[in-house]
Amino acid sequence: MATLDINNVVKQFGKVEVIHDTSLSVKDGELMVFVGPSGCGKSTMLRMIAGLEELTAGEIKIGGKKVDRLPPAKRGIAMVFQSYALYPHKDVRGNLGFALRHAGMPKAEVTQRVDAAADILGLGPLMERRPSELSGGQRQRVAIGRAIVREPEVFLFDEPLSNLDAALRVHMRVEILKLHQRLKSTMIYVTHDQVEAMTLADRIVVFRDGCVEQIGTPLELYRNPANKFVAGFIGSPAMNFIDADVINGNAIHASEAIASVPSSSTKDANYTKVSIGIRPEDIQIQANGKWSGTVEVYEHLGGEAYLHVLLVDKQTVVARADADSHYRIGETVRFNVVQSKLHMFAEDGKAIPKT
Amino acid sequence: MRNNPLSSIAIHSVLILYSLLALFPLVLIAINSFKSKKGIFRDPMALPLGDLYSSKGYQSVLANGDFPLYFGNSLIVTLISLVFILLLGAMAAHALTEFRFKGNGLLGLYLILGIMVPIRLGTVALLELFVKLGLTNTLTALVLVYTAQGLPIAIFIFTEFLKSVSGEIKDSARIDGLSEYRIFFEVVLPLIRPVIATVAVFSMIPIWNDLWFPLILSPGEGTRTVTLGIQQFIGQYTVNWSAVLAALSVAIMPVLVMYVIFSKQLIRGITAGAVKG
Amino acid sequence: MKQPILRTALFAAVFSAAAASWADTTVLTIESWRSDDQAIWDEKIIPVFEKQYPDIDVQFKPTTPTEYNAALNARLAGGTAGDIITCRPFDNALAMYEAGNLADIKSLEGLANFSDVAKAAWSTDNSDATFCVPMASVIHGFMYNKDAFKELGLTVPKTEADFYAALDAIKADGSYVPMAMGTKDAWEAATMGYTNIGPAYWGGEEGRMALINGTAKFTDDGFVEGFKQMAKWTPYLGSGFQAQGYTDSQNLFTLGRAAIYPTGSWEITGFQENADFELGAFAPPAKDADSECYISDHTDIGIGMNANSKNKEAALTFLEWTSTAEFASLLTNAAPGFFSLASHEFDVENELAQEFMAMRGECKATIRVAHQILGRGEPALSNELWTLTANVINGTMTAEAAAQGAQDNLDAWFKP
Amino acid sequence: MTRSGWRGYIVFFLAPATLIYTIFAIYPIAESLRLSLFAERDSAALFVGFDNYQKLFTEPYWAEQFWNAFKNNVWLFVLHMLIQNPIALALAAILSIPNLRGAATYRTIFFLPTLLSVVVIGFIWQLILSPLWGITPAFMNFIGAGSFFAPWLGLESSALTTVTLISIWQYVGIPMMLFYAALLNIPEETLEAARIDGLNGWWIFWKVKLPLILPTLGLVGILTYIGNFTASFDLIYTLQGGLAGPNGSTDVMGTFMFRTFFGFQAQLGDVNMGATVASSLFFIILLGVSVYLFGVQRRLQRYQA
Repeated sequence: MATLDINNVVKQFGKVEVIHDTSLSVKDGELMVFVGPSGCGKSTMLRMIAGLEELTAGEIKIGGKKVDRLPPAKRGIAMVFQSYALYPHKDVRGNLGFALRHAGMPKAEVTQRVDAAADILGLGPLMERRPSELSGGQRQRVAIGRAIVREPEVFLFDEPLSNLDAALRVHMRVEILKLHQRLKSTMIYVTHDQVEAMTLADRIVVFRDGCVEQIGTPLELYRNPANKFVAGFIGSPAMNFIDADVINGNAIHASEAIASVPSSSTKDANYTKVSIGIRPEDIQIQANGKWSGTVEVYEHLGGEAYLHVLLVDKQTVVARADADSHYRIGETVRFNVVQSKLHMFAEDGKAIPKT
Repeated sequence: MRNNPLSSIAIHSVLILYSLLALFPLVLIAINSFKSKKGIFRDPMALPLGDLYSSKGYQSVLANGDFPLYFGNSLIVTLISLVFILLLGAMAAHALTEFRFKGNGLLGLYLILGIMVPIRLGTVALLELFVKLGLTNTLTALVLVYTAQGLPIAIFIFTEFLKSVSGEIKDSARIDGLSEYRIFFEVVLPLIRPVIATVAVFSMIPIWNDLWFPLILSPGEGTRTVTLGIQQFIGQYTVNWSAVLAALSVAIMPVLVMYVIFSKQLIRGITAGAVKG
Repeated sequence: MKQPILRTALFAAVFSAAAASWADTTVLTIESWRSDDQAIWDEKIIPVFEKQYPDIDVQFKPTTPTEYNAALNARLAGGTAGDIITCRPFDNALAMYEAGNLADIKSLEGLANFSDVAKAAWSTDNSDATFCVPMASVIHGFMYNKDAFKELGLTVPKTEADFYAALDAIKADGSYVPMAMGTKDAWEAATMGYTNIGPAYWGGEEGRMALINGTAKFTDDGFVEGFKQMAKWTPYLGSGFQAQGYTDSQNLFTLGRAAIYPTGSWEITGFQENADFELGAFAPPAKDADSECYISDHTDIGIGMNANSKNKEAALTFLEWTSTAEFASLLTNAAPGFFSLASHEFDVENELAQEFMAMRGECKATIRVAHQILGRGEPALSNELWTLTANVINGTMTAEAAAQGAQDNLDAWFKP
Repeated sequence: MTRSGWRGYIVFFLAPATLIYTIFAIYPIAESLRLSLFAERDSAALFVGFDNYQKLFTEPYWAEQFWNAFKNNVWLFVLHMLIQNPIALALAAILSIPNLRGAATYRTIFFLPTLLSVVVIGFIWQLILSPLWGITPAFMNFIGAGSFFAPWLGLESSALTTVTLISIWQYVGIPMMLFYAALLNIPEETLEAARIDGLNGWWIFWKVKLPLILPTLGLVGILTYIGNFTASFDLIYTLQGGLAGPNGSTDVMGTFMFRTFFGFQAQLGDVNMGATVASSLFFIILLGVSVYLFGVQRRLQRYQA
């Protein structure tokens, strides 16, 4: 149980810099999720925390202790891998106890810890099996168990669920959440799936191209994305963006003013174009709506429905619709937007603060 | 493939047909090893029955009381060289695929250069070297040469396969606190067991059957290998074919046993060891 | 590592004659390609020598002939070759001498027991140095199945006409392959064919010397005629002779399926062991009744000393012994067909060997045509003759083209 | 894994192999190849630069032998690729059928010829193919093709192909094993998926298994290429002798090199020209291996993932 501090970390592979001067800290007992598209540097960051990659510059502290020159085993971490990385020639019990036995822990204690972990994860009946005789979910549980028995200060998860099918993934997600609540240990979880990030995280770090784009709780990121990238990445279906021209302090789209650009911002920057971000759930289909478009696709998920609406200038927006009403393809619909929930982004992608 | 009886018959016909092709010459060798030279050429196809039967070949092999020694020498040289080739080759291939360091690519290329020229061409320099080291007429000399000769191809094949071994399992072992040494011996080696068996089969045959280096480096009485021992039956104008066939029929047994052992390892390794990703 | 110990031992042997212990035994190793002769050396020759020289232990360590040259040269270069080296004749041994691997042994007293012709095979061109004691020659000729000849009522041919008449008769009868020879291994074609019967057409030594002096060419009639004769042999060979190797020919003959076998005296021991019928020998036929017959009495084996031997004294003692009448008689009788080159008088017991020996009296002797001086080109002319002769017999080359090929080889480098 | 500073374990893993290999393989070979830049003049080695190479490729005597051997090697390679490897693949494919009865026995039988010494293989095939001792002629008469029999090993037109077929018979076990190992490694799920997609046995092999073992095909290809230049020596030397008859028609780089380097019968060895041939061979093989490493292999690896 410990805090984790990353201070001014840089990573280069040869001449290519893959992590640019990055700092962040994880609180004790917090479940922090690193999220971002593939190649964004999130896994490299995790591997540097684990000690599998060396830092080019900067430092990493766990529990206030500088660890970045220590070998992985001495850092007080445990890691769960995407491919589970089980030892194929050892059975489940052997896999679970391997690190402890290697560290020279007395046999009795190893057995006790292994049994405890097996209990938590329901691995009891599988203890004598080899990895090749287990299903994907079972293997994943063994991999997690292997981390648990070490009672680490920080758990590291590297896309642990991406090899599982959808149903199992949801199930395991819940199990990990429960595990976190039970163990109350510091965890870092890497994923490219924003749903996993939203559901699991105490706080999320969004990575892009080796930079941290934003750090915050899931709701903070959802409500106040710092930029267009985060806004588009967090939330499902993704936020709609509509390009608008700024005329006299108003954002104009299709010769209709959508919103007014806050005057506090116009003072220092003279915007001519902005991007208006609207989440699907903030679009209201109304017969007397201000805007109109034709229905292109109609997705019904049972509890909710989504309309893909083609606007006059050929931009498409996705809107949440009432699950009980019915729409035909090609039908014209009208809608309004919830003004207070609009996001506005400058041409460089940065969010324009709402006054 | 579904097991319908018709395709099963077809499959076994193909296999049996090819078995005949593979075995026919071997059976000829075996039956003719029980004939005199005249018997061999009078009717090579006939079974060694009646007056065709002659154990003269085996007798002349047995009469030379040194053959057990020759077999022992061949076995020692082959097995020790194999251990070196497999262990050192796997170690080097592991380092080349696992660690990033300066000159990695060049060293990898350097280590497989030896595939491209037969080491036999370096005979004179080798012999001079062993004279200086005082190692002529020792089995050590043979082991060293065969190890050097077998390493490039072993490293080549090991590298090919190690590239496909998941890196995560090694990282996992690192987090478990294993030293790099133990990661290799306890995690990587068991993982590549089937490949080790393949390379073993690949490497042992040229060593077992080599004539040249025993002839040059260790022709002494005490260090002769089987192939060299057999040469005494091959003369300028007269070849004692019965003895040659007899000796070679026996000489195939040890390698056959080794092959069976290795190929079992190979199959077991493949079917039990693989963890699907 | 061993050297100092050995040297000390030698010192002890030289300076204290009284010290008769195991330490003063000198071990001499003989390099040879004659693995066929292992038993002869171990059982018949070496014991006689060791009885006279108990402090010298001789070991005969042959290498298979196909590997001999390569292996020996490697061992010489590496310094691990034996003390005594069996020499191939002419250019091959000469090259070893020039490379400093064979010692000059001209001072050996026993060399007086050999004729100049015999010594020529192992001497420099100007005879300044001699590096091997001549050991044995082999005589080329034909062996035949006496029973078959009796059965078909044939007599031993003396002339070319007789020879082909006999072959025709055997072929017409059909129960025997007229002649057991194949071209797969190529060397029999040249050695037992071309250089066997050829001397009759190019006049033996005269023709050979003329080539060396530059007064004759391979394209001259005599040498072309040799190739033409080869082409004439083709119909008398067994079917599939192109894939018939040397071992095949031997067995074809000893199993009694062929009547005539062009060969040399070296086959005597092996054939007498294996053949169930009576064997006879005849010399290569003369051109016609008025012409002389010629044989290749080829100086084939010599024995010399490794110039870097650590046991020179003992080695010289041994070489001296090989020039004695005792050795000559031992060798010739133990390995009938390998005739000692020494001028000693000794008895040959083997009847077939006697038949070959008798040819020396009846015919003029020469050696294989390309072995001395002429064989130094690239490729060596005698190797080239293998291929050329095999091609002529196979019908893939005319006699004239083959002769031209041989002459081209000479023209490329040879200055008479 | 990158930890800067002294990483002793890298040395531990690499040093033994590198040392033994350098001292007992590279050093002696380099010593020999160095000779290709020298010539012997009056019993002394004289540095001649690339004269020997010029000689090898311009003087008819050398160039003819070189290109003849090279051409024969190409034919050898083509036949091995077209016959040996497909047979090996077919046998491996059949043997990898799940629950095949006697698979282990078949596998051992198919591998047996590979274990034999070339001395006995040379002897037995000459015996079998000989026109004199009746085995092949009798067999061909039996199947009614007696008139097609010819002394194959002795004819210029067929000797090389015959030798190659014997070599294929001997060595087919090695690619078979490599293919077999690769085929067993294909996950069962993948094959099940293909079966569900409606593919039958033949198409599963063609469309699923084959693409998945492409890297092994590449490996076998390059090993065949190398073996074709180096391993072919022994069999040809035993079967056809040092001159690789008839009339040089079975001469390959290996026999040419050995004959030149060590000499053969009356022909004296010429270490300088021998080294020149060897170095040329070295570059030919290096070229092939480079093409494989930097071209073929990368493409195959990408396919694999």
